[in-house]
Amino acid sequence: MKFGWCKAVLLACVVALMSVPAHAKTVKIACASAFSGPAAAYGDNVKAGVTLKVEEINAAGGVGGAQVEVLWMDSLCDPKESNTVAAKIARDEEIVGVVGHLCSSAHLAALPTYLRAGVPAITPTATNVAISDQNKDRKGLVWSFRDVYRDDFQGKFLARYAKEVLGVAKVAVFYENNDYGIGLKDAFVGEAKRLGLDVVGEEAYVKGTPDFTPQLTKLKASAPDGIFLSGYYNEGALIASQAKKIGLDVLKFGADGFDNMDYIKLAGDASEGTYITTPFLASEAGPEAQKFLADFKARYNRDVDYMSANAYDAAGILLQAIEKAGADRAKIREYLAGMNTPEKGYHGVSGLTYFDEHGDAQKPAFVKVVKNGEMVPAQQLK
Amino acid sequence: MLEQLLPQLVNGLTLGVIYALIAVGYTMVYGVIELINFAHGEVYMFGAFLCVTFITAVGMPFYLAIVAAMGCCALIGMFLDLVAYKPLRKAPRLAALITAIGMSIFLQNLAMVIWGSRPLPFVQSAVPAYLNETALSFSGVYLTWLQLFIFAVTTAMMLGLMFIITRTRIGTAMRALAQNKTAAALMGINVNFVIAFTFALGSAMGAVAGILVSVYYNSLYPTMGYVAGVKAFAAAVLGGIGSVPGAMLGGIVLGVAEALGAGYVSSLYRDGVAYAVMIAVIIFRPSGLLGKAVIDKA
Amino acid sequence: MKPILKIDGVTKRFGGLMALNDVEFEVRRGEIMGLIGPNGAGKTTMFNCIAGVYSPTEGRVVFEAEPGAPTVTNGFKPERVTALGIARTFQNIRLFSELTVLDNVRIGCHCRSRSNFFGAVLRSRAQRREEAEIIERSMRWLDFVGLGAQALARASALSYGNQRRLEIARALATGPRLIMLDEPAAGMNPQETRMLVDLIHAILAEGVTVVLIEHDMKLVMKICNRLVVLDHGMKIADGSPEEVRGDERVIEAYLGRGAAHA
Amino acid sequence: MGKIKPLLAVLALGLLAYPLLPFANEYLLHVVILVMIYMVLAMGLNIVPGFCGLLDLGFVGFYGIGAYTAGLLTVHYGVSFWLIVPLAALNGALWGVLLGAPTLRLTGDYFAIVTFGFSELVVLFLTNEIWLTRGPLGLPGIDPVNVNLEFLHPDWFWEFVGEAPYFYLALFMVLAVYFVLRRVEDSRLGRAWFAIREDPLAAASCGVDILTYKVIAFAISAGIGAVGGAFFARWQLFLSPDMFKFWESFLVLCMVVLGGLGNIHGALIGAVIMVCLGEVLREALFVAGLPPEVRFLFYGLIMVLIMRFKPAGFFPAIAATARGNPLLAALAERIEKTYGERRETHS
Repeated sequence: MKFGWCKAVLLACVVALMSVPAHAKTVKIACASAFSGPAAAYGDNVKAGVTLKVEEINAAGGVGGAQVEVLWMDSLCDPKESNTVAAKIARDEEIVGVVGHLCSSAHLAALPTYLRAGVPAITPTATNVAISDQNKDRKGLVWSFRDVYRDDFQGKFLARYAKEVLGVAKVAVFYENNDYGIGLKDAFVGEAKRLGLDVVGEEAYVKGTPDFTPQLTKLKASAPDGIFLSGYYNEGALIASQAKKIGLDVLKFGADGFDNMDYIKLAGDASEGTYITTPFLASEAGPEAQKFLADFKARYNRDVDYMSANAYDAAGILLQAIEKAGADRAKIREYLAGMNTPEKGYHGVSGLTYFDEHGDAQKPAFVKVVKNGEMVPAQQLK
Repeated sequence: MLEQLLPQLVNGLTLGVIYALIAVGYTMVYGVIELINFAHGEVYMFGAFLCVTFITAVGMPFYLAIVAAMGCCALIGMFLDLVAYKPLRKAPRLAALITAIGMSIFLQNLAMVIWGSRPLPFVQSAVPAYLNETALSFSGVYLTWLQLFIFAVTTAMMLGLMFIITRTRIGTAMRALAQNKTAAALMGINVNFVIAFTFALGSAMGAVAGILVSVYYNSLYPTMGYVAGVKAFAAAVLGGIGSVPGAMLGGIVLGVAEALGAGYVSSLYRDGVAYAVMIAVIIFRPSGLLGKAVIDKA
Repeated sequence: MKPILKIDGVTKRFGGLMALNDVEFEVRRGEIMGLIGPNGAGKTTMFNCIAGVYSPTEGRVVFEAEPGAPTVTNGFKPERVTALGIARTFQNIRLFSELTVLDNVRIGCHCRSRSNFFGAVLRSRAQRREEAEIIERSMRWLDFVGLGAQALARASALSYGNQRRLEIARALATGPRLIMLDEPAAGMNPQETRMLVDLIHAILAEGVTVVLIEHDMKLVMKICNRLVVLDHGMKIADGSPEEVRGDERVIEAYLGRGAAHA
Repeated sequence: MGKIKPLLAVLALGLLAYPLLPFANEYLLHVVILVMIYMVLAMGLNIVPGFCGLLDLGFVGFYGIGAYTAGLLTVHYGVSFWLIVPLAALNGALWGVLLGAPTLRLTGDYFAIVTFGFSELVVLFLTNEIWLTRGPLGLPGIDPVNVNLEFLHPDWFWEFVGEAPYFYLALFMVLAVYFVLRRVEDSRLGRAWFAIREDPLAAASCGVDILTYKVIAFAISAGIGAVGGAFFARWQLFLSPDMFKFWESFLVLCMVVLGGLGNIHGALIGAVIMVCLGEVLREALFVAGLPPEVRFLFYGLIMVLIMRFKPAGFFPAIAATARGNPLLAALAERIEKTYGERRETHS
């Protein structure tokens, strides 16, 4: 009996792993993101954007006559899992490109596999600076692109905005202790010091703990007149409301990680007056974006956030590359690398996207502010 | 630096009381069947979600929804015991631990499938408005009615629990079971019933903790049970696992250590300070703060 | 005859409880000594103080493995006491029940062997020789107690009496000069008890001094050269079985407090 | 036992040849390598709860220490993999001793929670000491393993590309650890551990120095964990503190218990089950048309079911018999010869 069990389990594993599912003629792309675990909420945003784009394309006849199929790969925002997923994607020759990964560390972990196997990837959300150095194979070809700006750009932008538009003098920084939060914070603090802003406090938090009052109490003691929240909206909302509770009622500003209506829903009144940078501003987007906004709201019953918008565009860019260059990994890469001037760029809902020699997008940043429970455009930085 | 001390102590106390509430569920189950019920954090999470669901979908008033969620979680607790742990009573201890972990994964993902993965705000309209008003404010400390409510509920529940354990028949049976399961069975105690009752009681308390936390932070999400559960487990062990007052004390010590760690050491090492305090306490008091010393008799 | 073990004014307190109160006696080399007394008299506590499980609150335990080389063993850990040459069995049998009978005895050989991690990994010649030796020695003791045939059975599969004998074999494998048996006849039937008497005599013939705690008075009177009687943590008598049998305090200790024991 | 052997032989042969076959699947190899890493980890962890009976929830800490030792030495000093492995093992063992010596006298769950606290502290250190580890930004750009024999011949330099060479390296690692542990299991050292697991007091009165042997167990376990980590670092080529969260300790513990606590083969099968389960579910859900979000729902459920029907794991630890040891085989024969007839008359 014992023997039977082991054999059955081993065989089941081996057979299942070796089996190659056969499908009809379709174009396959993968979307690697977090669909379970603590980051699943963000992964859900990405999934919504990609789904909408792919359904639109398929409804319009697909890419070069072939229907597009998305393989959802759960990589949990976990580097190890990402690498496994990357190997799975790399191995399936029918998958011609990847939208993902969600988190920078996950993306970095997947890169060596993509580079070796030659899989083009576009990440809509991974903003870490290190990706720019790690995305070239031995021949110097870039395989990983992103239609989102880097942490350092955004951090610097925010420092300038805080100084020039918001006019704060003493800022405190409260950052999430992960790749995103630290990358953003470092850029912000560096630029702030250069501009002569007084950084009076830096505190960190980790995801998961719902209580931020000890750090906020400490920050309050340093009496800042503005606080930069370098992290995501889930925790940001808790921080905003707890700050209000302990009487730390100062100007708050955050980066694209805050660009989600859930921030207002969770933080309520405490979110009022929060300034948020975003790569995507509905009012600045073209008319075709308005259709996307309406479709999204109708489908998911929530407003578009930058992750969904970027994911929508990332899928769009990848599918355009497939249409123009054919369903071939190397040709797609070449096409993407060729999108290196504004003229050759992609006009999506999040604005114009084109890539520099590191695969990074040059996109403008916009600023929104929370007013009466809505996110409205704020004064932009000239 | 010193002007921070009082506010930080209050922060730590609030956090600690919440840990204590969850830790009690751990410690009760552990005291009776020596099982670390890792799924307890998930029951806590279910408590919060069920409460919100009762308010929004059924339209129950706040306090009634709390009671209903407590009842449902008690049932979940008993169900857990029935399907997952009862068949393993005679198996090695670690088998039950692995089942507990499996159950925890299952319940967390079940919640994700039912309620989605994005965090929900608590239904503020259902929460009595006075709870969010400041009750006391002195020297940099702001206490809301909700915080006082949490303190009061926790204290009341602890006292109630102590009463049940020390003064009632079922409590006596629980203590007897903790001492010696076989002997208790021989004395005519219905072992399975008492264990189920323990799970129900612990789970109901976990549900209350979940609801209070989600009201306090105005946020509930499927993975909230994991971190809270781990911290509460640490608190239970710190206090001396199996001891109800120990869980309370352990939770508060852990919470205060965290707050002071973040305030005075480094916010980067906030959890680190909590764990370091825990390790130090256990090394110097090898059976926790209020645990009974284990004497290995020859 | 020179003493092998001297108990010198040993007192053991647990909090307020005085488990042993200034107990003094000695064990002579090559005798069978019985430590008797009513339940709760402190006999097992005495054993534990000698074996290093407890450290005496006051007083000394002096062990003389070889004549002329006394060692004060106060504060020694059990493993060190065992290495010195005192072995013991337990009142409620403590075998390694999931392991084989042979392994139980092989573990007994632990302190008389020396191979380590590297020896085990490299399986050096010395290690292999030692392993073979350990098996030989273990089998010798198993045959000695009459369990050779069950060497590869699981310890928990043995009968109660055999488990007691296995414990003795394991204790003997540590290479003791003194063995302490804690109620070796408890739970044995008359036939097994008779075999136990032979076994104890055989142990003595191996040059190992025996101290035993026993409630079976017939057995005690039959095999012990000398008895020490404890009551309420105090020594109340010390002498040959005949002397002790006639001692008033002993009779009072046993009979005065109810006939439950008799 | 006799039945398992041919199965293992066939399996080993199949595994050995597979990467060289033209249809070798890199993803499958990747998963198999992952399985083998977890085999090493599970065998390493098994020493503490399986052999010594102590619940260790902090194993991932040593795994992380090994991985970062390897990663940092590679990135900053370009140290060869072959030198890194012993260094990582030593570093892991050192931390094992440092943690074990003061805490191993704790009983049961108190020890478990201390080890848990330790592993969390390791993760916090890796996360926060950005100057050393780059913290949450991760440590990218670790070189793959290479074989450098340039001092013999200028052309003799090979770098590991793709999964196949790693496969053989991992296989070698698994076999080496398996071999070492099988030998230790059946030795004076292994018996001392088992004695401690079964009854610490009786072990002490057999002359086993409990604390020392526990510390040795902990150090060896930690060293093996660190070796696994070192391989992991040079294989993944990227490290992040997220990889060494508490969940990993649980995962490895689950492998050990699911397989059969205290049994080396159990640790192996446990690693196969736990790693493959996640991957098989990925595929199975896709085929069944279920969304990826429910993957861990089934994962948890299957774990519960396995424990429900195999509470002692797939290979329950059994009393050592004559397997593999010539001395014991000879003894079995001798017992048969000496007592064979008598036993028959008995029954």
